[in-house]
Amino acid sequence: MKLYVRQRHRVLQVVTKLIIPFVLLFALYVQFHGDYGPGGGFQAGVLFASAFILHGLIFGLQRTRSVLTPSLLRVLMALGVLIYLGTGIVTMLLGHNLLDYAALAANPKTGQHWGIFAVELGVGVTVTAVMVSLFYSFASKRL
Amino acid sequence: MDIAQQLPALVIVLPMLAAPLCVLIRHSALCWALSVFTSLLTFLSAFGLFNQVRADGVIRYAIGGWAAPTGIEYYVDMANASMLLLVSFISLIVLLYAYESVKKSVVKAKHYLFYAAWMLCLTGLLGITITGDAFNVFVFLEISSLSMYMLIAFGSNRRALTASFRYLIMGSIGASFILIGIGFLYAATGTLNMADMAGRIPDAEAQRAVLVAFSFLTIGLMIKSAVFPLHGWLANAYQYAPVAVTAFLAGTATKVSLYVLLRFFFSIFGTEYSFGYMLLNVVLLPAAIVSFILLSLVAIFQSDLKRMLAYSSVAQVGYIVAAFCLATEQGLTAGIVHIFNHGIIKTALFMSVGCMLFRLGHTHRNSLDNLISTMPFTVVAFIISGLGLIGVPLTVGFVSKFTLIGAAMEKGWWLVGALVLLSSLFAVIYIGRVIEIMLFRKVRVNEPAPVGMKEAPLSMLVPMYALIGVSIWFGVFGTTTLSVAREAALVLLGGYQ
Amino acid sequence: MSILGLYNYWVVVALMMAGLYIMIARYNLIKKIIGLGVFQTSIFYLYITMGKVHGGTAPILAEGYPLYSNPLPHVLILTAIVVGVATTAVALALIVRIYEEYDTIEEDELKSIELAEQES
Amino acid sequence: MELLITIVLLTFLVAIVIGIIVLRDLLSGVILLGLYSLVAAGVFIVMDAVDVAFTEAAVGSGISTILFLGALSFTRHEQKPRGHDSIVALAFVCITGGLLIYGTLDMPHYGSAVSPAQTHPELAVHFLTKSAGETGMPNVVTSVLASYRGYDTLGEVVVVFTAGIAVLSLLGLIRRRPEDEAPEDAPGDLPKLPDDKSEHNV
Repeated sequence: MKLYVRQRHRVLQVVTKLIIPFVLLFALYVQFHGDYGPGGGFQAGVLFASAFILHGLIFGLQRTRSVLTPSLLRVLMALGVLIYLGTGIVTMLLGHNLLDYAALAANPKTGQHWGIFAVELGVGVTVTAVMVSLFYSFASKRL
Repeated sequence: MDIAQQLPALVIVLPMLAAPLCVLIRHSALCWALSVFTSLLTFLSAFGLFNQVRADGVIRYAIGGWAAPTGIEYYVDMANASMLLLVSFISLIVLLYAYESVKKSVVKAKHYLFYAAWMLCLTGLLGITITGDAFNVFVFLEISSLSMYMLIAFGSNRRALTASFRYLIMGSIGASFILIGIGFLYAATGTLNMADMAGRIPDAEAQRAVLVAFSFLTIGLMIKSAVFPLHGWLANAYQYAPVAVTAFLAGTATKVSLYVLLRFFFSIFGTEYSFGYMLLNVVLLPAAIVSFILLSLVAIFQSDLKRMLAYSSVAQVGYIVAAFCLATEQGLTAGIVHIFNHGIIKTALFMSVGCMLFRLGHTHRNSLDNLISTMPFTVVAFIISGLGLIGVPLTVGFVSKFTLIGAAMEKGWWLVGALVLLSSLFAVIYIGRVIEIMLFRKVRVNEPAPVGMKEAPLSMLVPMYALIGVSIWFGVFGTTTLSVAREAALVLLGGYQ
Repeated sequence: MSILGLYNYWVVVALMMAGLYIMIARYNLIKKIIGLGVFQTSIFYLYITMGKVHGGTAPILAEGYPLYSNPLPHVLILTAIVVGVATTAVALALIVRIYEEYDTIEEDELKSIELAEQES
Repeated sequence: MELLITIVLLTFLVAIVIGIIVLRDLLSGVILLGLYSLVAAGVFIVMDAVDVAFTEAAVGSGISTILFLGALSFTRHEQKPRGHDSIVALAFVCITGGLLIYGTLDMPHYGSAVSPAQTHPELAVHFLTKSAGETGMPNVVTSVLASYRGYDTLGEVVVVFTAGIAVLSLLGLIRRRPEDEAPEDAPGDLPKLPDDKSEHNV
């Protein structure tokens, strides 16, 4: 089964090019607006990934891979976990318990804000990287 | 940062940090070194934590600064402090041993993934053990399970893949059952914190939801700890996984599930509910007895050493569960001490089998003729730990079986005691036959002697003998482990403060 | 009301068991994973049902809404969904490798191949 | 109205599951599973779980369908006509289901505001009444997810990471031909493909 089409389907390609920026924008919105509305790092990560997956489906994996290279993905995968865990370690180094964001600022509420921002970022990065790499693995293995 | 205060968090954070770092480093030897170093630090943290708990009693660590039950907490008492010690110690020893055997059996480009998965598995197992939150058990159970599927699939035979897949199916059913059980408990008590739950269950006990939660958690955890009718995944998984992985899992994975089982039966639901009202021993005791009788018998007929030891593991789980079913202080002590002792000897046995695999390339019982002449140290290691498995006096196996039979007698369950003895006899047969072949059977005349056969490398022998040294120490001075196990048993029977 | 108050749970249980049945009784490995998907999604549904409060709204605090549904099951299930898709991904990767090695993804055929292997 | 929507959606779910059991074509099974997740997401919205519905729609019917399709693209599409009536499986499932239904009989009714889960002062009530003051977030789900139970979410990220490296080790990130399966190079590096013709082999 062909998971993507090249050259043909000009309409799809043009529409995709139009859609992708909006998907990315929406993903950013979901990432950083999760405090107020539904959403957060995980949902944003899936949306980010879906933009890349759409790109891969329409323009071919080769082109997507030149933007988001496998080695970059591997680094991002680990980086997200490190951001999340790092936030926890920083709070420990500041003398508080693991993941106690109150340590991050003088005002506990501000600290919470920073902490949640950081860990959501970590979630977003790992989820994006893992979802795209899952797509690479499943779409590009040949028999 | 006050290290002493942060020890509970460090036990989890260290291995969790090592996994992504391995993925970033990607250098085979460096990843191994990092994993060993991390395991060492984790072990030291666990040791420090153990001493703290022994001195000052229960430690509660509120993660995120939110006091339980609002937030998630680490709840460390004697029971899980000693489990943490066991798991991190076995991981350290087996990792030291693993370097050569992994180098031989895993493609070099994937070494970093192997060690990352190992660290994740360690994180998961330690996380299950240390947490005081029921839902958190599920999350870390999945971390350990997913990394275990991955580690098993590293096996060189293609059957490692199907073994891993079947384990995945069983493991997912088990995890889903546990999730359902936790959901019903949440509906009945409104809380997820184990200590809080234990306090609220007496009021909710009459509810059917609690009964259903109990049944589902029991079945789910029985799958995970491979108790008799639900042990099907274990034999293939142990046989086809890389031998270092088998040694690690045999000493830790089922043991951690058994610990969770203990925690739920005795501390959360309470002995009275589990054994008085639910009559748990009516279901579990027959399963346990069939486990250690039938699977010891099955082990006799296995010609592959790894598979034989895998079945023997299910049989040993049977002893442990039978000990739990006694539901007395003495019985629980016997069960816990056997968790430790069996963890150590089974790991040592798999390590010695790994040495044979390393040099011979296979582990068929019938072609180990006169192995003592070529690999004396490996064979001696196998014999010492084999005797421990049988339960010869002065070995750890004797300590735990003696305690178990004593506990059964104390309760008046003579038959159980007798059956334990009978199954030990089966163990004499299956271990004895291997020893006989390795020591006495002459190499057949028409077969050329294997060329270049020699003893396993030192890097494998030294960790193995270190572990055997520990097992001998605890065999001779059995009172040390027994007193720790008794303290753990009392803590579990006493429930939460 | 007594029947209506619980019918939700019963449908959930039926769906759950259908998923479990597909998982156990079907030999095709991909079908088993589809069954796992149904099973897990139904468990999510069970949790969410527990959190619902009549007349409540989504737990996003705002002026003028005094009653909210319980947010805790939502949080737990967000975690469980992620765990579920992670398991699915690993299972499918294993299936692909099994197909490459054995050229089949039917459980009974795999068993007979392995049995034949063992006897030889 | 709410009740009506729920009943209609539930009927849909049941119909979809029957479809999955009956149909042998795996592609239809996968599509139906995606549909199942989507309808379930609809039910979640009715039950006020907007974050969950969002995730279920994106993951259950989005990502996991793509993964299934990817896996199907190099295995068979049809399930062999066997393994249909296993009495043991049916009995096991019936007993399990019966036990579950027994357990629900005295559960708090759907939508009840006085069940233990709703009234626990340090969990549900604490989150709804104090989280705004303690974390400053209007979305309670986010504040519980990232702060009160942030450790669970850390575990969740690690699960995703584990799945990522597990698939990486099983399949690799790039397509490679058997001849360039050299053990030395890492499984994730870009292959030097002579041209992009080989890409059509997927």
